[in-house]
Amino acid sequence: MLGWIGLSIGLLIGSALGAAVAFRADRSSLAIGTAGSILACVTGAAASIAALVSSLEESFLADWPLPIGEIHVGLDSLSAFFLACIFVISGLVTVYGAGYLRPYIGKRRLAPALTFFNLLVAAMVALVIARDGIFFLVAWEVMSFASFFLVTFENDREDVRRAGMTYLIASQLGVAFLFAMFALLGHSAGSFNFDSFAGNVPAGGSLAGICFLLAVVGFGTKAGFVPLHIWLPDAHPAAPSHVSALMSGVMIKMGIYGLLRTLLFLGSPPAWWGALLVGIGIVTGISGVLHALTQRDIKRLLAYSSVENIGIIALGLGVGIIGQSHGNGAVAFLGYAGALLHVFNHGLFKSLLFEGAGSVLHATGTRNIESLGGLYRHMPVTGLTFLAGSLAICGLPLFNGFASEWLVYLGAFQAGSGLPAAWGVTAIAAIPALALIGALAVACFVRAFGVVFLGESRTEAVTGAHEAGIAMRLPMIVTAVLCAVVGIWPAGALRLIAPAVQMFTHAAATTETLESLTAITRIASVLAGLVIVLVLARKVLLRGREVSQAPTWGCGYALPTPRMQYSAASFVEPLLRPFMALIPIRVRRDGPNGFFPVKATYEERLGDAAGERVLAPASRAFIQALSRVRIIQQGRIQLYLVYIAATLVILLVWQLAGVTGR
Amino acid sequence: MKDYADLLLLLVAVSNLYIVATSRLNSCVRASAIQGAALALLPLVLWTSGFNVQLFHLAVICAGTLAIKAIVIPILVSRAIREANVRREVDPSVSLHSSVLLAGLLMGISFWMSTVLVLPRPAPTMLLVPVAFATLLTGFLVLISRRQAITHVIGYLLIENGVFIFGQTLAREVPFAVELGILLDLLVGIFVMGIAINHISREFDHIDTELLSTLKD
Amino acid sequence: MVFAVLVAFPALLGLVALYTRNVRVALTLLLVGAGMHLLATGWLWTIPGGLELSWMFKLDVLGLLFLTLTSILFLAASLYSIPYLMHGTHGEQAAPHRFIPCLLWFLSCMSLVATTQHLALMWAAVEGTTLASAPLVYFYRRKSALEAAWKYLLLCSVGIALALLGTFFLGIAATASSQTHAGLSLSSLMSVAPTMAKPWLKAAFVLALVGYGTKMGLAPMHTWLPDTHSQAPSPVSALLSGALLNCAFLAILRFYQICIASGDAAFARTLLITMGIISIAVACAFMVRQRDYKRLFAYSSIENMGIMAVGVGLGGMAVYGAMFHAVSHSVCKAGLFFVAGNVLREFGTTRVSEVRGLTQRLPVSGVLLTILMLAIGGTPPFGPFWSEFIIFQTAIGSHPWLGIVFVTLLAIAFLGMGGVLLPMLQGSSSSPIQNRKESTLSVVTPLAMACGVLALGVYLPPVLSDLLHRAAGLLGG
Amino acid sequence: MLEIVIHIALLILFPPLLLGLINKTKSWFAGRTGPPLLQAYFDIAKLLRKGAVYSRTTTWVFRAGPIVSLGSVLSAGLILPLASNVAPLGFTGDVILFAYLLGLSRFFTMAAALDTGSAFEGMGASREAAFAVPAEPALFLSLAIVCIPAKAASFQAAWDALPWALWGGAHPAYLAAAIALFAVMLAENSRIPVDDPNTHLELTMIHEVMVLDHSGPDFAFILYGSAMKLFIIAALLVHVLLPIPEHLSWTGVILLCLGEAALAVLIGVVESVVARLRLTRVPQFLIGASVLAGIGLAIALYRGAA
Repeated sequence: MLGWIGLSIGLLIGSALGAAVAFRADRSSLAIGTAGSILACVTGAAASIAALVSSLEESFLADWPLPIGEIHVGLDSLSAFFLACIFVISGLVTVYGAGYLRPYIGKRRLAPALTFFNLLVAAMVALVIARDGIFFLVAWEVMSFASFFLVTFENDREDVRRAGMTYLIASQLGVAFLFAMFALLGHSAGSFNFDSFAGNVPAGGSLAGICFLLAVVGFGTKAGFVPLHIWLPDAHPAAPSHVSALMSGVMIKMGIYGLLRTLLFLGSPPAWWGALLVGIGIVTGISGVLHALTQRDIKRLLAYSSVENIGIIALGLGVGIIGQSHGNGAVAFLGYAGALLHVFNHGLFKSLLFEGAGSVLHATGTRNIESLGGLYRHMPVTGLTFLAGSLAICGLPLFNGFASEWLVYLGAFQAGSGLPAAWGVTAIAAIPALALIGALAVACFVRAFGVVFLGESRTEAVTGAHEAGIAMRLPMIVTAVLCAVVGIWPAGALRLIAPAVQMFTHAAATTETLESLTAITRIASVLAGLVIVLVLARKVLLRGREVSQAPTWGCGYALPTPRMQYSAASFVEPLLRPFMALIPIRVRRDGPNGFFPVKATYEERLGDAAGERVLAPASRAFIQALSRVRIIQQGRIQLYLVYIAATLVILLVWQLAGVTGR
Repeated sequence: MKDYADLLLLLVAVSNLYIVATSRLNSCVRASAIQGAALALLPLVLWTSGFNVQLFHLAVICAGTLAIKAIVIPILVSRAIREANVRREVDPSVSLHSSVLLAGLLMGISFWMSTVLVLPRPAPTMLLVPVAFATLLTGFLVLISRRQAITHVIGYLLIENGVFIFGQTLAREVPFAVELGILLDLLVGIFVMGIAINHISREFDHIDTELLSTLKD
Repeated sequence: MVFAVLVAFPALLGLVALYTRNVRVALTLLLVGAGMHLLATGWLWTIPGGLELSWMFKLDVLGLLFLTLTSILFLAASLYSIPYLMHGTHGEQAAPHRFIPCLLWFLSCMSLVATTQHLALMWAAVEGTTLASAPLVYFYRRKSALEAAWKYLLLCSVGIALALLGTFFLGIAATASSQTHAGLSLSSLMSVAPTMAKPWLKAAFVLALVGYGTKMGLAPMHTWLPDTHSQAPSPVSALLSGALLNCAFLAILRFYQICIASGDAAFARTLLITMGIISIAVACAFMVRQRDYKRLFAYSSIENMGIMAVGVGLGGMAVYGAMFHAVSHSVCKAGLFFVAGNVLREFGTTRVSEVRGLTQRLPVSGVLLTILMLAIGGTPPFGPFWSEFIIFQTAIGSHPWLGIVFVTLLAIAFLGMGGVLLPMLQGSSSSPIQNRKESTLSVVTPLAMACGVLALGVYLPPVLSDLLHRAAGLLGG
Repeated sequence: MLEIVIHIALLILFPPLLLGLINKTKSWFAGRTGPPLLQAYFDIAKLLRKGAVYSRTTTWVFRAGPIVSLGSVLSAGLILPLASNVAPLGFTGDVILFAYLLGLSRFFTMAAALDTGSAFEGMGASREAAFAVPAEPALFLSLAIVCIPAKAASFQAAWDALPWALWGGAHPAYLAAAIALFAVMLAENSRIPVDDPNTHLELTMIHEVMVLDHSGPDFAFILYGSAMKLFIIAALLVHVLLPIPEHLSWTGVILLCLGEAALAVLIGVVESVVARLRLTRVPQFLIGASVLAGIGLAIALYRGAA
């Protein structure tokens, strides 16, 4: 199977180069890039799913003179699972991207978009099969920079440039921690080979602990743990929508993969790692969805909800680790399974939602949901798929989001009853957190879907809206169907990922979970049946009676206008009131003043807590400190001579003080 | 004959003080010329005091030093002064009195240093090391506390002289071709600096290096 | 013979060139000199164990390494400087007739530094490089260039004077041992090193570190470096950064060899690490929000010199890393200065704020600048990544805190550089795009450098890595 | 088989009666005769026989609202044990599905409200969301309280493991759970003090204002659905409070019915004697309930551990 994976990497890189070479002819580079990526994704998806089903292990060591490290790749269930995610979602997104980029032809060079897109996919694949620290880092960095150049694709826009810079800073500071981790491991193990790590790091020791913390920070930056998430909400709106879909759907999961891989070679984890992850998950999930509620830029909203879902994944991991550390196979299985399944699910519905946002952006030219509304009638397919995505991301039954959250819940419940109280409490903390997150998510996506697609159109931006092209519609439909399938038949999905989960815990707890999941299928079908019955019932009841159309009942008000609809901001206002302490708010108001006020304006901006209360002040202080250092270079040659003399004296005194004592 | 050597070294020290003390550029140059001459004689005196070197080597070094340090360089510098019509006064950023005091202090420091850093093999004369240090430090003092480019050249010259005196302690370790090379470097260095000073005086109508501080961050 | 080609021949060519008024003839002389030099160097590679000729010339792997770097960079620089001398210098008053001779003398002095092991002679050669390159800095006849040249001349001469003192101290330290006169040649000094007088040895190394360190650009003696690099014409900046700083570093390494031979190099290593870290830190402070892109590259050179110093100071595997870094940095930085030259010619300014939309105006140079920026920033899979990672790994193993500081500073430096360069590359330039074709010569040299730095990253030829290992072996690596 | 039939019969037939009971109680307090006990049945029947008016603004989402919400409440009722400890579709982890089915119904009700494009309905949806957020943790925490001792997240196991809850005095935790569930019940079914079902000013409505535009069968479904929602949450509470036998028996049915009726009366009493809270105070009320449930959970955990 590795051969096939290698082939698809080759295809990706080859098509990337091809697209780059053909940079003068946009159409051909678009064709080359898309074709190569689709081919590679089909090949890779087939290979990785086959590997996952047969849960085979492979490894290959290339003989190639690198200064350090070696090109060592391998394939196991975990890799196969993530490969499947990468290939499936990337393939769908590629098709969408082909449709999304078409209007740019002639307006802007397309080659970079395609080249870096394929490079990004290739880098992620290489990352997942890497079995050597250095090779891993190389792939990681290529991934970061490819995505950076994709984010700054429309770099003539100021906000895009700023977002790119934020992303660059975040990813580079993050990778510094990974450098530190691998350097430490490589130093203690004498080699950068993952297998040698596994052997040489005493499990649960201080070294393992330090490495775990480094990994949490380093990988967490990419995954978007709060407060390291700060780059996400800037980068996603800046990037072209299909890139946002890929980044949010797949790339940030590479952080999760890294964390899982680290857990594998750091040996059996102590319980506090799990507690830490549960804590991170709670903070990340809640603050992510809270900030999502405050956004009016639909892609920012989606980005924040990615942060939220990463939080859910972290909760799952935390519960799993706590279970694993207490040798409670069932809890461990449920936690890890929930996390992994949610990785896949979130990949599906988040890419779907970003694609939907992309087609809305295409149709109306705006990302501000306050100026949208009533889009459903113009773009039914987008609307329907977006609704499916919203239901899925809220974790509501019939769709895949529910299955994974259900697993995490179940794990937490079991942990509460099966573990010593101290750790039980930590695991159980996940339950109310998930409940709160779920309720907030429902509010958030009712708002998003309702304000964008339902009701009357708030501005004329919508009037000219048109449904997206087939190349964009098709992937959305397929993804939505996949969401529904996994949601209605979760047992199959679980059976597929079980081998990956069992790398962490050898739990036979699968069977009971599986039959519960089949029960879910049963109930889902009952629900679907009930709905159909009711629909028919209504048809029957209404037969022969007059069904009339009328304007919406305005409670007696004669002339309702679209601008009188509830706006997105007013929708969340009462909901956010209890949480306002957590969200920095900037108010700008002028007037009404004077006896005959002319006009008055009032504006509220809800910012990002971590960004505005922690990171921004820190960076400002840092720049200040640097500018204080700069006074040493002030141009006067006498001063420079003083530096030389002073250095000489200081060093001489320092070195000779000891020696000449005798 | 040792006391002759000490005499020469004393002369060097005095010339240091004089360079620091005087307010006139030309006298600075003259003092440096005298110092150069003294340095040129130094190896000879040391040789007569039984510090044995090959005669040829000795002669070449003495002649070369005399020629370059006592004659050519002073001429170069004074020509630079003439052509670049600079003010004839040094304008120190530290007042002359205090710079004299500083020079005295530096002298003291260098005596102390010579007691700290003892030569593994006894030097031909006790004064050699302290005077060498003093000359070096005085060079730095001139470089740092004077504003004109010319005085910078002189400061550099003083530093070189200090190093030269040290060189005397191991005259025989260095093949004289190298020693000549060193002298040559010094010469060319001063020469290039002179040219630079010319350019400077043409570009900025005088050579106060305070003006040479536009490049900064 | 070969040493004559390396040292004397360029000097002679320089003399000839001084008296030819015709630029083309001078150029041919320059290219001939560079080519011959490269050929001679290549021939030296074929000789297994080094080469010795009298007390004057002695070549070991260390010398060979730096000689090769010098030779390659010089050829690249002279190719790149052809357009400078042929099609005028975009309006600015310049002195081309001094340019080529000084360049050639510069080459001969640097070759002498690499090929001699007599410390005093090496000192003379290093001083020679200063004197030969000062006129090059003053190529453009502007006040700022003159100021830069003056600072360069004075600061480096003073520093070098200290280095000479250090050399003498070494001789004095050697006299402690026995009645035999050790002389100042490396081998003999190393033989008597164990019996040297420690205080003098230490003082000698400190003096050499400060003296040659001034020339190498270690903070806080680096002050001349940004001025000079920003004022000199780009090919000269490339040579200064890529070749000259290495030569100064080589001089320090010679002293370090003696310290190793003397048995306790611990103090020298501490000194190297200290100065290195200080240099990196200072450079970082100036790279963030830098307003002048040539100064930016200059500061990045300071940073990389610091990295090498730290690497050598750490010892062990890191020395190999430092040697590797010397190579990759030279190649990368030269390429960066070449590209900077193109940018300067296109936009006519070194101010970052006035350069926008570079990838639109100069597609090739823009892409090259991007690649080289990533490379010098230590991103895989380019050369500097490996060297920096090796050094970092050794650091985190032996002094964890040092490693943390090191990697943090590197990250800051890279981000500072990106923060300055990306706005130049991105966006759309304010002035209308005149799609001027980029001249081949001005693009092919940086392209070659970029390919080189990439090649170093993805495939390290065994012969080179073997040389690096041997060189590191000389430095206790 | 019989169990299932009885379960479904109870689920289908009982709910509207609760509304009647509540209204009777309230009118008794008010000293009126009030509407007949079966009024709710009559209303639903009448509505089912009417035609429908749909707003031009709306899409199919508007029409899906009542149906999906009723369907999901029904299926929630199918996984919740009523007269015994077993439910037709119960399984391990059904408690989670139960809560999320209620969430699904809420999602569609709100979406339908937003679909009308009317300010009032938007307002109603916004308030619904605002109150659901603090209510959700309370619900889950109380579910956790009853599930932890059972060592399984399923109703059946929970009810099996349930001691003679409050009466046995075994677990003060259950008291907390019961109170929290009662608060949740009031909030979820828009009862005083959270919402006033028979207010006549749209600006003060919450649930009612969301469904303003529905008419005919759709509105019937909505009425029926909300009654059923009340019924199932009450059933949950009854199971916590009363010792319902494990297997189907008349005592179980009777206990359930009595319990439901008692709760309905209790609600009526509350609605008659308690004033409605200011909208801004409602979240505090529910957060209080969550905190209470959290304390209860802690107690349950440490009792379980000890």
